[in-house]
Amino acid sequence: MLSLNRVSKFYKVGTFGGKEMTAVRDVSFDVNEGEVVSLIGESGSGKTTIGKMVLKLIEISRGSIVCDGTDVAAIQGAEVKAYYRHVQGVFQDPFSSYNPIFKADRVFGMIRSEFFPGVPNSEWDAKVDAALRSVSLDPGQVLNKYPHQLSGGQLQRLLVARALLLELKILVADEIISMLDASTRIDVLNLLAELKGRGMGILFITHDLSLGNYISEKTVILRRGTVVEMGDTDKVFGNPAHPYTKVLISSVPQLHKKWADVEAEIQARGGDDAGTCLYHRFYRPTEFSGDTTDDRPAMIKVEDDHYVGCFELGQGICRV
Amino acid sequence: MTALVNTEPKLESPVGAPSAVATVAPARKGRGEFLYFALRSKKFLLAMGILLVLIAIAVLGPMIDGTDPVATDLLPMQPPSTDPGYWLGTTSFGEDVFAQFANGLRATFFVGLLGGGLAALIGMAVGFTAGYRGGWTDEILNMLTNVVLVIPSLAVLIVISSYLKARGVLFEAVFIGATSWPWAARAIRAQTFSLRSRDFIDLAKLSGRKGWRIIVEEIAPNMSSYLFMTFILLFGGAILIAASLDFIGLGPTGGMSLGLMMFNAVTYGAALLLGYWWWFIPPGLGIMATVGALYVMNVGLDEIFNPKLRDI
Amino acid sequence: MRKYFGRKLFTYTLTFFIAATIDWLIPRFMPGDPVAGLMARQGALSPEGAAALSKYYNELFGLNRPLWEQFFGFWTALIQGDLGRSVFGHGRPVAETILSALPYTLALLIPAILLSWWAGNTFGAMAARRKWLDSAVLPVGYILTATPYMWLGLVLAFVLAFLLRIFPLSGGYGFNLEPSLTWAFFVDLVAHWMLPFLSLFLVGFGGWAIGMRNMIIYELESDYSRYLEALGAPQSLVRKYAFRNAMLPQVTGLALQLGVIVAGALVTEIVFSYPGIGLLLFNAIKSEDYFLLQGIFIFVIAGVLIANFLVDIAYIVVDPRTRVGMRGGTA
Amino acid sequence: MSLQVSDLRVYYRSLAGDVQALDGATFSIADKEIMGLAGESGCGKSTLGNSLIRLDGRMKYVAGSVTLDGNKLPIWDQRGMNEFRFRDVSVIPQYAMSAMNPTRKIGKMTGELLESRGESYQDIKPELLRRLDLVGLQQDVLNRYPIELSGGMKQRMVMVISTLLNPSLLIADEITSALDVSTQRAVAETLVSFRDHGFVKSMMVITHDLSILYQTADSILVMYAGKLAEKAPTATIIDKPRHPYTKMLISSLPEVGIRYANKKLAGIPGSPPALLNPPAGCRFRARCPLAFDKCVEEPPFIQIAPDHSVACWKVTGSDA
Repeated sequence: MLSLNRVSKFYKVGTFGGKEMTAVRDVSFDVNEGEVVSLIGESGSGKTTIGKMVLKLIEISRGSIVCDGTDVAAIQGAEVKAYYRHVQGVFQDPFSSYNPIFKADRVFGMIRSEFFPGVPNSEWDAKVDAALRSVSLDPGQVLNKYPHQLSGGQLQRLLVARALLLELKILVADEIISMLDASTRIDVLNLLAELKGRGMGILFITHDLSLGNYISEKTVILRRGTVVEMGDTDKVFGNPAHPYTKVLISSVPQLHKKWADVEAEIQARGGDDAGTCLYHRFYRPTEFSGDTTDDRPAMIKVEDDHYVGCFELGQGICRV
Repeated sequence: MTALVNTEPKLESPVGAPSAVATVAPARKGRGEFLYFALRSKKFLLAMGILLVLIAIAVLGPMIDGTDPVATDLLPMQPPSTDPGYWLGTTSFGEDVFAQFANGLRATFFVGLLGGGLAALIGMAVGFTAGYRGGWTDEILNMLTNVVLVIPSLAVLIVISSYLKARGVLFEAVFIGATSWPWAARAIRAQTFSLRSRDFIDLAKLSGRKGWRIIVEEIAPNMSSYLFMTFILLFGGAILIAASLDFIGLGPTGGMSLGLMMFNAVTYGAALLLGYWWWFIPPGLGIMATVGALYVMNVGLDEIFNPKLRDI
Repeated sequence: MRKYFGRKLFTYTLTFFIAATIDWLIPRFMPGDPVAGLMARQGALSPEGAAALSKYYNELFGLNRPLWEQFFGFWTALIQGDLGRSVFGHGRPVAETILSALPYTLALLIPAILLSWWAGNTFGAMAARRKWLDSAVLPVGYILTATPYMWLGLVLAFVLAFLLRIFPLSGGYGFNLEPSLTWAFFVDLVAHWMLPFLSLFLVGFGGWAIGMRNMIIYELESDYSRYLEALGAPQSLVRKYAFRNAMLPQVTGLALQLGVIVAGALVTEIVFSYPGIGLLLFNAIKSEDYFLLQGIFIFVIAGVLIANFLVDIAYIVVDPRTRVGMRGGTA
Repeated sequence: MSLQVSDLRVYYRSLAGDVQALDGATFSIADKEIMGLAGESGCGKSTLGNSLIRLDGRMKYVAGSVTLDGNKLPIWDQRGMNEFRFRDVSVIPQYAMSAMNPTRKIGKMTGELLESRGESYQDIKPELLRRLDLVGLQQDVLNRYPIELSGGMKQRMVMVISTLLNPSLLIADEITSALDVSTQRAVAETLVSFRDHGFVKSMMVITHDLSILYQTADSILVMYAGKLAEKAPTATIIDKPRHPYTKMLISSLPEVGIRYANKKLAGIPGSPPALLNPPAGCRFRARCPLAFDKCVEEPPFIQIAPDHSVACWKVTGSDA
């Protein structure tokens, strides 16, 4: 449904755009109906940039993003609005997502005035009511309130409800629970899982491996703008091929396993070849110019539904 | 006009201009809260009181008194007394100082409102556009701002004014407005920059909203207190520039202003040499009181809008 | 570093170019015929005199030549330091007239700017977070900074010169003295300098004191201050750091205020008939000496730009971070 | 016993009245103990941490006592506390990234700080260099400005500075929350090594992240809405918690290996009470599935096993 094909983002920096900085390089993956894809990376990995490119909030420098046959880079004006009817986002900070001086339900009002200008009041109210109930919110408790009168969890649910008012196909959820309290965040996460049950595709952006692991069918691991490993969640977590993935998995603090134990486990599973770049078993370094505009795939297949990128692009561990 | 502005991003102005930190994230609970704190802010009430008295003199003074400020039919060189027509004494030409003062105060408020208002509008237009659009637009507008910022506006005004034979208050206000906006533009640009990256702006775009509506409906209301305080500072600044211009003798031709009173007193009346203090003290005092009250009000407002600065 | 200065120099050059162009444009594009206007203000002239003067003005402005040629000529003359001749100065070259007044203005401006900045900052820093001092400095600061320069000058002159006769009322030195390198002349010079200096100093002082007070409160609440306090550092160290950091925006503030201070100096000189550029300007306006007027404009702009550049250099000296950023810090 | 806190109450002054952010805390930390202090935002954990070293402007000491190594700490007295700060109690603040004066070279700042406390920088410098080496910083950092260091480097630098005088108690306030997974682990392990090297005698690690505490802490104290809920050795808290809040909180946390498809986690419904005039009795009772009539009375924080204390009527018995 949503398909990214060798998407890159370069920024001009310096006074008159003298230098170029790469934020995202050659990222390709798909998000299908009823599927959660988690995009996992640390700060500076480019995960948020990818989310914003999908939402057409920033330009795509190279490559293409296609959603149901619509080329995101090419659309303009009314077409963008039509695109937003199907593709929406929810962001990290619930308090920054609301204009603090207006009531929180103004986010619904904006959707109404832009997308449903002719809808009569009663019909609209029913629609809002249904959307709120589907995110387990009591309309009486959340309507007509200012953002600071609501909790972070309520605010994020409201934003999901806002997206549900449209004919949503893809939801970009960028770190939407990282600022919520532990005791309530899991419920918002479960809500996303329920949405996929309704056939939506969800791009779940997070820095937290355990969250990605919990909710997603597919996992994409990013480092400094490039995909280092991706594929079926069980395969990526169960049989990590890229050294960076291994480092991540062994450093995420777990609740019932100490760091040292996790590390030992990964070692035991044959971590010896951590330095062998799988990519270059297929493409010898002499052939590899570093120029990624060639039509060679950015990733190679480890097993079905499991791909890994060059170790070198993932920062200098390539030993081939 | 002195150390008014400082466009460092953290604190916008030494003279208590809005502190950027809090105005961007106002813990607003509606108008009720504003009134609640406003009525408890001594600074705000004091400043408001002084301004109201001055406005009353400017508005009602000429209406009640009715004396022509440039009529020379009174006894000249009279010090202030309780006699009607001589409340603030007379000039060496036999004009009524009080009538001049009340009329001059009118002109002062007019220049301040119009000049400050215009500067605020230009500053907003430039600041919002540069801050919201970024990129090349920002580079160019920023350059323009910096250029106008370093040119002393009084110098330009002097050269232009000296070539004009007839000058009105309106002209003066417009030119002051057209040259005194840069610091405001800079400050608003910085604020817009920080608001632009907020998620609610992205959400408005995702709701199909477009550029200027986002500025007007999402960004500007969030800085409304900041914009108002900027206007107040520009208001005070415009008054001071006008006073200087008038004092050099390039003020409005015909009509009265506080700066012109001082110009007349010093240049034609030799008031200083003769000790006619009542001629030059009131106009300057009027300017000082107006501008001072505006500055103090600004600090008061900042404390009202910004919970961090409130005394606990 | 080179890039930073390059950018600054570019802005200042552009500013000077624009300002000078405005200066050139004004007489040409003001409503009405400037020469006719000038002639009208000359008052009674014999017909021959009028014709000669008209021809003189037309040639001077070069109004009979194409615009681009006029513009080019203007710049050539400007670069050669030729600003025309002053009517008020009885035909003396404008540049020379201005240069002779310049020392007085500089003698007023430089000490007033530096001392008020220093004293204001010191006072403001002392006042911050000290209850009684703060409640005294704050209102006084606001009153001073809201005071029009010329009015403060008038008040000072009235009280200290007219009533108390401590200082002379006007002039750069006594009428009975000739400029000479004697002690008596110097004392007289200082006595005349005192009041205009004081007016400029006091207004500036108020603004800087308030600015510093607000800045330092901000710094005292910053994370590094809290950290020092959490580790039990004495107030003297915390304040020392806060003061140094609060100075930095005050340096930037100085650059922004230069135009205003210079304007203040011009009107103050008029109050005291102090023979600097301000008084020259006043006389130029009164006698409609446009060459002088425009020459002063160019001088003031150039002065402000140079001063701005000096402040930029000073900022780099005081803020280590700019130097680090420029040599490309390793993040 | 290194630290003993008894019935400590610290409130926040606000316009509407006092916020009872820390309402009666009694616990102790033994020599060599790393105690984790966990809880959600607004539960009072940072208030507790701050009150042991420096009350900020809006915090008000109400009651209670703090004893460190047999000395009573005058925590209500800003000047009186100065003697103990740095030498006896020290802190790695939440804002470690911005804790150093931006316009002073780090070495110079450290020297001035030490001299101002009557210590000789020259005497301490060899030890300072050794510790820099230990945390993987080059000696050269002392000649740099904070802006020249990365976030992680600044954090490590502050860790070294704060512990230079070998304090008896170190408070580490949310120091891992802003970090990436891979740096998080390094910082947490460095903390433990500081204790092992004897740079600090005991430690209080404040965080909202229980899994980090599982990796580092010897014991965990869980707070809820300004009160202590449960304190026990780490393994006990994670594997056999007794307080209903602790139980529900831990069972809501996703971990690598737990998938929505296989095991749906649940959060705790509701939200904590406002601490301005909080309700009497157990503050968790509105969200607690076990709540019964006794819960309107305040449950005492009672030891139910060696080193294991709980504040819950269901656990301690209603006649306790």
